[in-house]
Amino acid sequence: MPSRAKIGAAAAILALFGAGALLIASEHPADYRGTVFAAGGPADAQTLMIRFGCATCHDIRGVAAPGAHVGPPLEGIRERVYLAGVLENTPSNLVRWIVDPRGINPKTAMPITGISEAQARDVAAYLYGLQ
Amino acid sequence: MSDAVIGGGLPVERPVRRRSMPEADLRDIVLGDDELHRRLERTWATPAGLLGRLSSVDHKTVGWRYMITAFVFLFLGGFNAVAMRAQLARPENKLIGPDLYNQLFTMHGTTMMFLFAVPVMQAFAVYLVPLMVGARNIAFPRLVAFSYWIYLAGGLFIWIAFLLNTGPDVGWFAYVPLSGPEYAPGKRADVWAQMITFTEVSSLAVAVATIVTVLKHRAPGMSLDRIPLFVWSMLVTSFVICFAMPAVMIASSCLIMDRLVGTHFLQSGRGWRCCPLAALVLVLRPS
Amino acid sequence: MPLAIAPLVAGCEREDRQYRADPPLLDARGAGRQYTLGERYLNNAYHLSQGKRLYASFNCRGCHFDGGGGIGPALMENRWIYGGTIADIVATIREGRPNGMPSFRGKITDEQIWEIAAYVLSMSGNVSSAAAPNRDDHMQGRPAENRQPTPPPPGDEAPKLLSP
Amino acid sequence: MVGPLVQSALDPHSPQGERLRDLIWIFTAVCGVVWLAVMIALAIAVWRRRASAAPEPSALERAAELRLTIIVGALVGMTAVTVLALTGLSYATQKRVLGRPLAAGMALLVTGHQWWWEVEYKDDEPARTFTTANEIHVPVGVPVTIRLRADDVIHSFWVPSLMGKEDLIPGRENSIRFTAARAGIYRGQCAEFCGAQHAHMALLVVAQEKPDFDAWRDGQIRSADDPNEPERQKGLAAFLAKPCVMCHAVRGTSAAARVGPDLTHVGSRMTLAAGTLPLSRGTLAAWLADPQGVKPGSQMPFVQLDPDELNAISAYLEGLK
Repeated sequence: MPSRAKIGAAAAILALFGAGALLIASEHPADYRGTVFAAGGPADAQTLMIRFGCATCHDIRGVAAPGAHVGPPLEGIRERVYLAGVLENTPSNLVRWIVDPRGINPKTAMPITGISEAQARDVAAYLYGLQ
Repeated sequence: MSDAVIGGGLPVERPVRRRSMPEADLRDIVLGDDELHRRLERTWATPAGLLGRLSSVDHKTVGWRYMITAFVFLFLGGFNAVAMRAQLARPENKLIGPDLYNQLFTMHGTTMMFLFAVPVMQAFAVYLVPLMVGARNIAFPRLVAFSYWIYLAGGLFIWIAFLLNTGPDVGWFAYVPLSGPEYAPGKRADVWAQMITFTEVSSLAVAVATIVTVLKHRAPGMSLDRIPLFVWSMLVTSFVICFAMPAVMIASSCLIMDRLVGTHFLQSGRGWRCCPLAALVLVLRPS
Repeated sequence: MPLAIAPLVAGCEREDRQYRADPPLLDARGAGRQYTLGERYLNNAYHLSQGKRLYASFNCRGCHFDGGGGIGPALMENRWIYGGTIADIVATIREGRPNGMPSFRGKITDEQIWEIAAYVLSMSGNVSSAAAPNRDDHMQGRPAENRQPTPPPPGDEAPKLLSP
Repeated sequence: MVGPLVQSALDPHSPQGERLRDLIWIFTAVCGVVWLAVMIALAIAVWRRRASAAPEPSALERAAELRLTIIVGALVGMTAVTVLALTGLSYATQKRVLGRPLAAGMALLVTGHQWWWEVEYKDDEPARTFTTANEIHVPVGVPVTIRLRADDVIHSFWVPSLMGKEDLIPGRENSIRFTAARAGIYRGQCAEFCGAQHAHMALLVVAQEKPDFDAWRDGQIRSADDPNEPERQKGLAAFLAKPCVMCHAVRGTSAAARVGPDLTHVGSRMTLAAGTLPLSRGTLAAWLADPQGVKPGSQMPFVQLDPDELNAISAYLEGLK
């Protein structure tokens, strides 16, 4: 018969595993598969960044997308001084850049994705929210 | 009758054999009980030293080793499962790449089926069946010891390969043509097929030993309808193994021949075609 | 023991699958400047087997067949008109050669050219045998006997179709 | 975009799927009852005390022995009947779902590749056949027969809300039938492990009303329009000059290879790279810029493009509606 201590230890280990699993599952980023095709589905910043391909080139926390190594990660964008090396870092400039990057810097590889200005504002707000 | 002293070993056949032997000797019925005991002790004792202990043929030792090894592999397979679950905890997780993930789940399936499920059942058979039918040891003890070592070799082989990033990545059922030479480059699928051959040889040997133990080494008076239910189940399972595993072995051998020697058992000619032998691989089909 | 471990470690590198070369690396390999980078392709089972697939896809077979040559020179032997290093072969594929070899510059990506060149070298046994891909089924001049259509037995009017 | 994605065998949208769902629930119920009975019997056996601590070996009693024999025999008989009944049910369902070829309706040919789906719409009139990829449109209420082939390894075609699985085996041809009962978008997935990117081998089945479907089909039969805007014209020129044409086809241009997906109307599809990405100009550019980063191991190679070419080609492809 196993002793109480052993049973306690086993329970503690199980609890630890459970807590770890909860921790992993709690930060559950948006999954695009169920949402991007939905008519009238959520149009939050995360879904927008998947639909317009932002998250495919850039590493953006909280957005689940296959990660290509094309653009820089967008962590801590609000601490930066210049955007893309050409613009002062202000919210309106970020929105301008997201909507029409090639209008600002014709040499950039960042495409004009067809995102509207209102949507770009949502995306910019999300990006500035990232610490 | 002095056979009782010898224990359940070989008492039944004795009168027949005695008739065919020359009168000279080899008969131990003239020996005293003490001398008999000493001789038996010497015959069945585990030799001294490391080499001696490793070459033990006692079914309890071998069965115990089998069990421990199988549970170590269970643990390793479980570790694979934990890694996979961690990857699947979030969509588009970047913890494990697709290449390593495929190796992980192939290793998980292979380990659980061929290095745990079959061997652990046979481990219990090796340990318990001789005790339950009242035999001194399992039939063909050396063969059983050999089967343990070859099982260990197979397990180490595939796990070392996995640790060196050469783990199989074609699924534990290894269908052709995905596991064939065209779509599974490198040595990964070769390692898998070779490991299958190792473990199948081992499980076949144990199955044969179990069947012979149950059918021929029962204690006097223990008729087949009086053997414990566990022994029955092991007997039936062993027969199943005897019929099923050779097919698996042939399939894995065909696979490795196709890959290494360029034969055309499982694929052929222009345009891949399911040849009848491919049906053997379906023995491994999970669903 | 170290002797036993060494080949295992070597095997490890062979199986490393880097699906995409980093762009600066790709550029550095232009026109045979970087001879040593060829090792990455020559000893890697994955790249060799990709090269084999591409050799068929881009119809190298049309002239060189399965290495035996025909319209183009043979690739199975060790005689090279324009040099037999992987960089030479890459240059041959990319830039073309007189008397028929077309230039594939801009038609096949650089990475794929290196993979094909590595496969071409494997035909003459110039790569690690532990990484080399299998010989092709297409090497067989005709289908194996058990694959050939069954001839109708004499006197039987309607031929039976045995193939599925 | 007609509605949310559906991907569940328990939420069928076709008569075939409904039969399978019924089968799933019948099996679950029967097996659940059996499991419960076994667990109750086990609990009784565990909790019931023995008559005495050291029982006498039971003497042979004719009546008791007979009773036990009858009980065990009955249980074995019931087990056999249950198993046979479930097997029969399973066969019957399979026969109803797959057995009879559908008389009229639409015929499709789906070919599995590593790791995408090629879809050919067959028609008696050769000019009305066309090829697309990773997206199947069907009219609601019309029986559809899909012939299944594989180009390289074994795949399995599975759209859970519409039908059961069917394998695609190289050198063989299988077929599967279904009739979409309601309009909607149904997600399907390769269900047989087929290599590195098995997980990213999805497809969408779009069930539309007949007029919508006919309009879609007429659009797909057309060749690609010539681009009008300067950027898209540059894109076409770059597309034709780059290795793209070695694998892809755009009807109406000189690109006519059949190795990769047909791109004639790629802009009209909802997904890119077999369900890996939603299709938009941004995702097209990302996919062109680094296919091996998005889908490691896929057959789409990394092509070096300068930013202008990248933008021009993605603009051109997005405009291929």
